[in-house]
Amino acid sequence: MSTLFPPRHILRGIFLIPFFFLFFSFLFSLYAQQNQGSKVTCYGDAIVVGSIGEPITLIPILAADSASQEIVGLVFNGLVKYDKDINLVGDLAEGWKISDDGLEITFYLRKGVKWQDGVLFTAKDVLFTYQKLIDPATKTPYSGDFKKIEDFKIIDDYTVKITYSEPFAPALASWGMPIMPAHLLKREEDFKKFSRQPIGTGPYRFVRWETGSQIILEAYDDYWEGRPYIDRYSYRIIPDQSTLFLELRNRGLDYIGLTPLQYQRQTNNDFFKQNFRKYKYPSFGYTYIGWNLNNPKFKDKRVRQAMNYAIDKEEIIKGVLLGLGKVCTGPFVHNSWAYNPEVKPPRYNPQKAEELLAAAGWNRKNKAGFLVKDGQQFEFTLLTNQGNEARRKCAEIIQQRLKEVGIKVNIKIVEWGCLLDIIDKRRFDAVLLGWGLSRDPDCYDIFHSSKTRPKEFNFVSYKNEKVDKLLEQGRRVFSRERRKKIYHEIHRLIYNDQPYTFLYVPDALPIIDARFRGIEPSINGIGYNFIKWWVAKEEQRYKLQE
Amino acid sequence: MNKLTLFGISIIAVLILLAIFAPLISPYNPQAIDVDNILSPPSRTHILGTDSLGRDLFSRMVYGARVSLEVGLVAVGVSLIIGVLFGSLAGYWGGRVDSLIMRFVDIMLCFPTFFLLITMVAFLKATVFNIMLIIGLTSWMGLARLVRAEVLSIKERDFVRYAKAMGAGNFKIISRHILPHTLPPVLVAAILGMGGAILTESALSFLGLGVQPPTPSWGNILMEGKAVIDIGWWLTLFPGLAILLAVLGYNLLGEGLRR
Amino acid sequence: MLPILSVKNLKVYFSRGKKIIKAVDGVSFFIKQGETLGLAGESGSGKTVTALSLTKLISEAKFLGGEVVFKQKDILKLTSPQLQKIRGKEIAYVFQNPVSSLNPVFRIGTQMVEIIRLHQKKNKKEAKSYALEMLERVGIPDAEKNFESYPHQLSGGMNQRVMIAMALSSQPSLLIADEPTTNLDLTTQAQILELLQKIRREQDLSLLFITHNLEILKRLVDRLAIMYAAQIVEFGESLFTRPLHPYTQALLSAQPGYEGRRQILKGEVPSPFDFPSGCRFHPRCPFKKAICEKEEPPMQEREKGHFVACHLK
Amino acid sequence: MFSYFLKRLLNLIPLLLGITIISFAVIHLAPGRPAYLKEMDPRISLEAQEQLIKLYDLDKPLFKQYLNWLKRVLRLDFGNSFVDGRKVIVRIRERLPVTLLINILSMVLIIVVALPIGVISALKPGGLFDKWTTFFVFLGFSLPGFWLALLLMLLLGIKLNWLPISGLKSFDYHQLSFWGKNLDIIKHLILPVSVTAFGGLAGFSRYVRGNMIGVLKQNYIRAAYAQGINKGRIVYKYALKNALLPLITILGLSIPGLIGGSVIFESIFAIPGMGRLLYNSAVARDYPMIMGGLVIGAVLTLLGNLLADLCYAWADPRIKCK
Repeated sequence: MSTLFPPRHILRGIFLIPFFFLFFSFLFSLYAQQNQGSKVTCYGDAIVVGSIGEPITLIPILAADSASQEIVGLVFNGLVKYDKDINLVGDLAEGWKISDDGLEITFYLRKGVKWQDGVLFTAKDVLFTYQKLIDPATKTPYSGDFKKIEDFKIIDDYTVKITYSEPFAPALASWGMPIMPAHLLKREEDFKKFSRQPIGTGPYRFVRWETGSQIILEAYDDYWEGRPYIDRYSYRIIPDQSTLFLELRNRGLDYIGLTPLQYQRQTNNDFFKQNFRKYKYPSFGYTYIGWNLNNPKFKDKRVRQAMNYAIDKEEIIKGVLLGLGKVCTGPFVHNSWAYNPEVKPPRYNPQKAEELLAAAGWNRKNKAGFLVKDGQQFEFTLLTNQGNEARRKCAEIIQQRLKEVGIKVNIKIVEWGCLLDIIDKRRFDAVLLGWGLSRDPDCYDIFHSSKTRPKEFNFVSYKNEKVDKLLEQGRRVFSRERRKKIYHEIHRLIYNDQPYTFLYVPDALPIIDARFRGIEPSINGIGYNFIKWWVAKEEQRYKLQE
Repeated sequence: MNKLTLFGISIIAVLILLAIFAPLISPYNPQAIDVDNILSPPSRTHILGTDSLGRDLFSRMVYGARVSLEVGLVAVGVSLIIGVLFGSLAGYWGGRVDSLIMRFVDIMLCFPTFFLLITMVAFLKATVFNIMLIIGLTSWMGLARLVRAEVLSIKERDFVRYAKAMGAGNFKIISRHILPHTLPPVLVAAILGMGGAILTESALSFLGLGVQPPTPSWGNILMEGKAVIDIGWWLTLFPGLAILLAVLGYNLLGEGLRR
Repeated sequence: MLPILSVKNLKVYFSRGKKIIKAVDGVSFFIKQGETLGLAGESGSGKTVTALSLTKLISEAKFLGGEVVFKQKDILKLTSPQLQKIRGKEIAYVFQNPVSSLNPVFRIGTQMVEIIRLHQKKNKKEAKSYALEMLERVGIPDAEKNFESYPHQLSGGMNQRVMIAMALSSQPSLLIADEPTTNLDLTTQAQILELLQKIRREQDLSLLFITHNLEILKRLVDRLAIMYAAQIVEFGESLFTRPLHPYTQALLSAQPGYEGRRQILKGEVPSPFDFPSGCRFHPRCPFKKAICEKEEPPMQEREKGHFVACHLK
Repeated sequence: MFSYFLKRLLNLIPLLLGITIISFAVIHLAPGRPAYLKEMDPRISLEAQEQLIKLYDLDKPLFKQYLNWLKRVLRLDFGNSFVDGRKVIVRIRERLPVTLLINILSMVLIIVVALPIGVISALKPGGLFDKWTTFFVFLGFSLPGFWLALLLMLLLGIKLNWLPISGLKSFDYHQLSFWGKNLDIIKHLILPVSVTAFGGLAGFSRYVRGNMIGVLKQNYIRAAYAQGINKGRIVYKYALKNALLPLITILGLSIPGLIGGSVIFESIFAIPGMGRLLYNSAVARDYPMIMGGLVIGAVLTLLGNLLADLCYAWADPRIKCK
């Protein structure tokens, strides 16, 4: 959202989930249309992408921030990836087989794929990546899914068989993890160099990293899917949202993500209409208020439901996102098959809220106009992290609305590290935060009652036995249809319990220079077919000879 | 030049009035969000326009004057306390105390101002008070040098010798006989310092490291304004002018007093 | 013999804010070829301003009036380039505080060569050897070495010798020495005075010697002019033996060797913002009459070549 | 000269020591231990905590902490950045040249512009030119530099599109000819350099003016006039050299302000220098990085001052011989 802080800061706020696969939005589809329109595709030109943050490391299994993931996504491939319809398809794996008991996955690897240094890709690389992932010395946030693996067997150079200790539905998706070259990372010291000079199997190969300024990639001629059309990819780092935008306006950038304000107000003139295309699709993440369920006030379901009525989500979306988002009703976003369309968000209804609060015993008001129960005023602290404009604005709007039903809200904006500390010690009333989501709906870590210990993610201490059971089931079952039913039910139950007040799902708002063709928006965004984007000869801006 | 001094005084006077009567003067609650009036240009209802949350810019700037005034006063107060203390100790005692303190001043002056500020901001919580404290803690060195030089010259004067001969204690000599005579130049330096403190605070807030929103400060209004500089010129123009005028006011006043 | 320089009714006014400072107010005198004229008076009486305005060195003056005729030319009417040809070449100066009168950041040699080449057609080499010659003439030992020195490396006396060498290098016809020995110690003072006398004897040089020290003048000058409150009150040859003006009498009686009754002057030198009416000395004059307060006394020649401005007879 | 140099060098030692003491004291500013901050971050939590405790020896007595820290700092070992785990000193080394370049260019610009302004207004104090420059100087003292940066960026970068608004090089820099590359960098530098210089301009021209007025009143200037030297030569040779000397020191003293200003301008213009590195580190609470930047920044200033002093000694004969 609109903020002047580098995204690391914000992103850590959104992406608390230990395993998520943002990079999938930047991976590319096998089945993307080759041609589009009447013109013939051509090679050439370059795309200059603007970013607030600078990648931290280009070692795929360590890359946790969006900037690192973006570059990693172009230089590497996983075994599988999501296509435009968010179905898992093969990437470095041509296909796979899941045993009937769901315990074994066999991957059949693509033959003839070459690393960018010319060496052939084989099962050894997959094994190597797996070993690094579970190595305790590797500080990777992604090890969780892989620790459930009981046995990893190389059948031959192009076949691996992976055995899990129990059926684990998100397992397949976890193999979207980019595969690293075993032959280049034999020694510990190799990683150091690799983190700033990676070599992968992906469509683009790394050329140069000018620290603090830009990263340059070039099309990999021998890419197994075919060489990308755009010759060169430059990732320019401009640490300030407004400079980023001004640079775009100066046409020094081809592709950035807009803030809602920029989308709605600053790009509606003829200049932008002529030179750029804007896109808008729901992002995979939501913003919520988490109530500390150990707090006697919020233990009462009626109070939480009252909050849901008293907070005007439409207003928040209007004020904070300028309408560019959807009301969130549960832990799944609208694009996901797990989303239960039957769960309808209630209208903003302060009377209903007051009734519910009265039912919970908050039926009298003091002189200041705040609700009182047992001599205590209804007052709580809403905590959020520093440097996130959208959350700050959001908190202010909520403060105003809750005041109207007689609840006093104190906003406390703290530094991210402090916030984590407070959450960890459970010393909060309510937190305003966001989750970034993977494409798999599994949310066991967030809502299962076994995950309430310190540093685990069910920090609101939510406990519902039915939900617990369903979450367990959802992980064991592989069939999309059966899982769909399970997660729809989870959605309904959680919504009814309101451990969170779900606020909104913001839209992703990319803007791209109009000369790029072949962009096909889908529910999986636009990045999935990036290698098929192209620029007509006469419109190409950058000539490349080095 | 006299006219300019008067101009300076009137700017400061207006600033003080705005700060004191902020609740009466501002037509809106400076933090009242109005999502239907986002980024409306100056008009009859919002004379300086609204910001990206629909809040009234004029009201926010009036409250911002409070922050600026406070920052000037408190930051300079802090640097006065430290500067006068160190300066008079060094000047009065001379010898080792003097060289120790002046070394300390030299060392502090080695740190690039903003590096020191940023470091302190990073290590302390960014409350308004801390920001003021930090600005004060990083700007007392000039005052210390000034006070020391003044004390050095005054302590040789006859009335100080006389007081000493009459058996007055050191503390009394410093506070009664020496410090009052350093007042004029110190006052000038302090007033110029207030302008400097306002500039520093606004720069910090502009970088997002200073006064944290929603508390309005001219610096963080500018920060928010920068994001919409192409469509919301009023959010960049007016707070910038306000800073310019306030600092100019202090500078003119200080310069006028120096004469 | 025609005077080489004659000054008539010279007026130099400065302004400070709205007030007018009359630093020199109607001064007239003349210097004959080859003679030494002494100009004496208390500090603040306008001696230095008079000396400086002789070549229009007072750029910040609000008003500059009267005439200064030097070799048939009225200097006050000359343009800057014309003045530059006279300054240093025809009329040279030696100032008080020799150390500060030399530029601290250039070597002595550099400064000398610059002046020599400015006024004479000499190449660098010639200028240097001439400068060395001049240094030796003014009695600077080890001229080669001192040529390379900076002013702060030499003593005050040495610096003054350098200044004199520079002043004499272009053979001026008039040397104006403004308190040239004031801040020097006694021995050096005597040496510098001797040097000046020697030079005057060797060259046919006219000298205007300004000082508040009458003792020095006694030995040095042919004629003497006494300034008081921006005006000359007495002027002539026989001043030392027969002072006519009460102020001159008082000054002389304050000299260490004076025999006779000492007159102690009461009061202070009047402020240049606001001179007393009539005779400017009247508030301090022990012999004042009624007329003294009202009328300014005219300059009269009482004896041959001895002028005085006083109502007393 | 040599002994002067040696003396100055010896003088540095207590200053350097003082810099480290103050920098070290800053680590303890954070209430409680700074280590608690990253606890819940799954990636670097324990690592960071351990690193902090190890880096600053937070579990040892204060004096020992300082000595150990000092030992490492003397070897330029500030530990590794929390953000990307690379050595602090390596990251600083990458960023430093740009910042130095901009600051040196700004100083040159300050001198080139402020010198004539100061001299001309000193020739006629109170004259029309002097009055106008005085006015602009006051404006310059009062103008927030970052605001000016914004306005210039808007005018020259966006509205007129004459200059690039961010970064140091164009995207296609590597394809440009030799002259093209230089031109490209110059174009990128114009805005940041002029805005950085602006802060110093007002003060510096004032100093030039003041010094010049003072020098023009000196005896040797009057003596030079009396010697028939023309005005131009007196002003630009005799007076200027004298007036310039103390300015070398002033220039040296302005270094901390200039380098400090890089925090603001590098952030606005997206220039990958020290200032922006430090800003990012402050936002991310990357303590080792901040500490490294602080110490290096101070040492740089110290060296700058030393350089200024040496220049002064070299240029002023009065010091040279002592």
